[in-house]
Amino acid sequence: MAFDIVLVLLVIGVAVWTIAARDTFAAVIGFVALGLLLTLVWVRLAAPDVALTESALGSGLTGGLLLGASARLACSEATASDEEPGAILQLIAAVLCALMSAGLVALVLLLPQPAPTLAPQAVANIAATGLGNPVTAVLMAYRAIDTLLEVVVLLLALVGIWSLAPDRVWGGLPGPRRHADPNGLLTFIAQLLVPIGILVGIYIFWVGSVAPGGEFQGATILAAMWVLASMAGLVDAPSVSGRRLRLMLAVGPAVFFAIGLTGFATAGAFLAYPEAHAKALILTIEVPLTLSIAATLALLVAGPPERASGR
Amino acid sequence: MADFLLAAACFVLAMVALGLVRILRGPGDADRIMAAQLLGTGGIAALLLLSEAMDLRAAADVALILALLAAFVSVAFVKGVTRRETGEP
Amino acid sequence: MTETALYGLCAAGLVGLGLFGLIVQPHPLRKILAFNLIGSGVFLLFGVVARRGAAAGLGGDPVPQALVITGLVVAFAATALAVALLLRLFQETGRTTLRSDG
Amino acid sequence: MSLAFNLLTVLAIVAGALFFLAGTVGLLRFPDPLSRLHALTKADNLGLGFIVVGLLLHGEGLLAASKLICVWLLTLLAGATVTQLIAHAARPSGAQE
Amino acid sequence: MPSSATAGGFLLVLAIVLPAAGVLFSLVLGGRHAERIALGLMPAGLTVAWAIGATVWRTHSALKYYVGNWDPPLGIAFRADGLSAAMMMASSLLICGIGLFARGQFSTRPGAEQRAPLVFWVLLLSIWGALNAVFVGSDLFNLYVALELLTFAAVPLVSLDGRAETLSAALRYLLFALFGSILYLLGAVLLYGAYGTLDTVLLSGRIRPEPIAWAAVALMTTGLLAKAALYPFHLWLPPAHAGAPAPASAILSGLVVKAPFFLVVRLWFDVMPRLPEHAAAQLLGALGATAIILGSVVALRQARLKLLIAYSTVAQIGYLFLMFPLAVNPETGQPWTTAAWTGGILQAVSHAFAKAAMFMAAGLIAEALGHDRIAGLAGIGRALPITVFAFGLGGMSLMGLPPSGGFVAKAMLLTAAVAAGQWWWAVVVLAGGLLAGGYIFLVLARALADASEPLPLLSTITPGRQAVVIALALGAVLLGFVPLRPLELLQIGRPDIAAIEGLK
Repeated sequence: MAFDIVLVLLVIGVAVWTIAARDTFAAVIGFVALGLLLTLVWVRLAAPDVALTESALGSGLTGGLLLGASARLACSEATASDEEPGAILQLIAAVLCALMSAGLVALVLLLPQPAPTLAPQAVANIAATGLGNPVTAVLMAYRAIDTLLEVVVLLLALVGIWSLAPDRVWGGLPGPRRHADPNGLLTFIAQLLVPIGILVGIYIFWVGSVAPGGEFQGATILAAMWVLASMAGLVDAPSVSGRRLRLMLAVGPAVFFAIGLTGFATAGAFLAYPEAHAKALILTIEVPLTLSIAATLALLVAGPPERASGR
Repeated sequence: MADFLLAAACFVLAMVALGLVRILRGPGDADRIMAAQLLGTGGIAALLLLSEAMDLRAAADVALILALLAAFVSVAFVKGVTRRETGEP
Repeated sequence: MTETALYGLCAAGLVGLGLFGLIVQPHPLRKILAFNLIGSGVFLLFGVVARRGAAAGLGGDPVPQALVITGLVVAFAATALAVALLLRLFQETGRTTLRSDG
Repeated sequence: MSLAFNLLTVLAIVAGALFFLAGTVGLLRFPDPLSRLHALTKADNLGLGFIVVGLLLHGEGLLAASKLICVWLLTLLAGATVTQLIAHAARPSGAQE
Repeated sequence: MPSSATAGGFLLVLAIVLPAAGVLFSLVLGGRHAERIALGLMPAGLTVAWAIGATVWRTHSALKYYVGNWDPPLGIAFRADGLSAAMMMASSLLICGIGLFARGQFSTRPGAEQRAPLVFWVLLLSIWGALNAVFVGSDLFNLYVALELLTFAAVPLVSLDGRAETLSAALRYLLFALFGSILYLLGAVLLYGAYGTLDTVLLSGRIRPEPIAWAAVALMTTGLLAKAALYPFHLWLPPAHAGAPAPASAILSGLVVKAPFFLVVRLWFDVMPRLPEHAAAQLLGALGATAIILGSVVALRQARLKLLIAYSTVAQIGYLFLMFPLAVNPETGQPWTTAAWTGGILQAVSHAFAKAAMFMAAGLIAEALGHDRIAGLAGIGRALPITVFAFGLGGMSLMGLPPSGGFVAKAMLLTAAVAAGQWWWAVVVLAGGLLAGGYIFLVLARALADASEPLPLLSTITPGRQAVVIALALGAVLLGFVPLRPLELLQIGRPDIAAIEGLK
């Protein structure tokens, strides 16, 4: 309990810092620290799957994205601070938000006891999916349509980001060009970390069917490693209209849809798996899905095309 | 034993929290990231201790990812700082 | 006070703080950060709900846990899109203000 | 036997915690960024190291043990190299003080 | 186990899968194929939507489908009642119309892949799929994902031409939409915490009038209002809808803002029919009334045609929410509740047709003139008579003049207001009609005036595109001739309030 109290105080303290810091860059650092603390919270809440996602995505990849953005926006700080609302307005907002928080606390205390839960049902049906991790069973079987639509959401966000490119660089490469310094420290770190990271990513994905882990967490790590390699200049971003890249982005959801549709014939419903082959089918979906998600996440961080392709 | 491990995790976290004051005081971005890195290491230590105390094996995997991603974020940070200072767009 | 109630409190605090930031901070990047803070609070609350539903040998209800994972991924996509829009706006105008001129 | 191991575990973890204490104090008290960086590396390397050693003595299973060592090596490696990068980056901002 | 779904339930899956598959294929094949794929899928999507409507009408019950054969609460159900079917049929017609119209602007030319056409066709299909997912969704979290899908498809449409002001409008739209989604999600989380399910049908059976349910519904409603741009969350809408290219504006104003409204209706009438909150319903009505007056007055003062139409959307969204104080009623069996409810939905559909036609007409006018300043419209009535006529027909529906869908909708709201003794809403409906008449007249008077000198037209407008515009405008008018019997479709599959009352 003492641990939890310290943790909660820390979370709130860092959150206050994130909101109140004068400097945007400092606020972003606060946000990254918050992600790390929330990872601990998720472990305390017995949700290791979420802890994995939070550490990789919530803190890691989002942190990298926001750090890069705030560095690029550094000189815009002064113009925005003129628009800060007056003290009275701030006070009213503070009171309103405090009331909102207080109301939520009251509602949390009002939650029924014993709490309603789907855990027994999730466990009772897990044999039919052939999986050992109930969270993966929810994501890939019970609520597979959510996951499927979510991957489409990711793709759409990517299309949205690409759509911001100026017309003349369409088909070009995202982000500024970076050159590797062969003797540089960054190159060294990247060369060392990337292979390890790829191994860890594959391991986290693979273990997901029986233990905490899975395609999203694994894909996030793979994406982070790609971003790291591109920051170090080891790899360059692909052209956004390359056929191979597009295939890589679409293959995961496409296989997911295809196997879902065969469910009509083999198991009587969309996204149903015949019990004997459930696990094999789910793995068949997950491998390309991980690849597609990793590519999408990495390109989401890379941003819209900014320069014409060299070819 | 579990109580001891939990207490140790608590202590490490509290130490790290004190280190966070550095984030508040700054003055440079480098100090802030140092504090954040201390927080990272402390968080990983706390996670490992928790994993043992709560008997939650997967928490070690979480620590593994944190260690990996902490390095990633630090690189992003250093890139950001150099860009801020040189004024490169 | 139980553990879950404590974390529920934490979640409520995050939502309130994020909401405050969203209203008060003029810089869009700070608004994006604030939105992420609200998101973290909401997900944490879902985690509390999951933890309260521990049963059948599981430490928590897996359904909300899985939904939080989905939610985190969607929130990341939203952040990436918002950041890209903001950077593009900055490139185009050199400003990051959202105030319209009419 | 297991009592001895337990004792060693406790000792190692306490030692690790103390290094974290030292690192934090250093980060707070040292005047310039580079010596603060020095304090930080101590906590990084040794604090986590002792805790890992303590848990190795306590834990069981080869996979778990190798994971622990992996975590430690990763932080060591990432920490050390990133510290170098920060030291480069810290110089200009340190000069401004 | 397949017995858990109703016959024809697979149509609901197809309504989502077809557009989504189109998106994937367009991305992979890229270039010129995106347009062909989108246009090729249109007849199929239209058929699916109307087949769903026909099945609901024939079987007189809601279509149901359990995805993966997992029943709620563990699994996710799709469900289409008469209301969903009506919305799907209407949106399929509109999407097809907009798609045909957009060929003039976003047709892909041979050669290297171009940005705007690819993005437009991919997003058009995505919006279609997302709307269908919203209309058939029956799980609160699945609906959240569908709403995000809609947001991510809609926002880039706003900034498609890349001008700075559209970028800022898109960013503002995105921030409002994200704020809305997160509040919606917060409400859903509370409901799951209290009742252990996210399925709307199961929830309607479990939900009780207690603080946590009220708070959850209030949060979700607020979030959805932010997405629907109801006053006081309307600020993002005019720059976003006016800045987008014409076909995109038509989708955004006609369809996208209707999805959150649809969910508010679902929430208030289907999920929580047992939590009638008079005061809350009156508040929604009051916000709607403010939107009507404010939006119309500001529209009157606009100098640019597209901004005028966008502000008129703010006002017309207000009408949608007048149905709440009139149709949410604790005493069952009041005759006016059905009239108000039907009027509200009919307003949503007829506004969709009318507004899409008006935005596209404005787009054609801007294309021909090179600007859309109202002061410079003189002579356009002679140059593009069909387009201006279509604009006028759409305006007629907005004003609520007979014969038009808008007239029937507003008349139903008016009758319900009078019958319920809540005359103040009737006053607002009439005032809103007069103000709408004002701003439509303003535009038409300019457009029909004779130009002092011959109008220089920048480009010729093909008759085909004008035909699409007039067809949609006629759609809005024809809705006024629909005899009341097909409106019964809207009632199919609604929870029988009397039966639920009996459970109490």
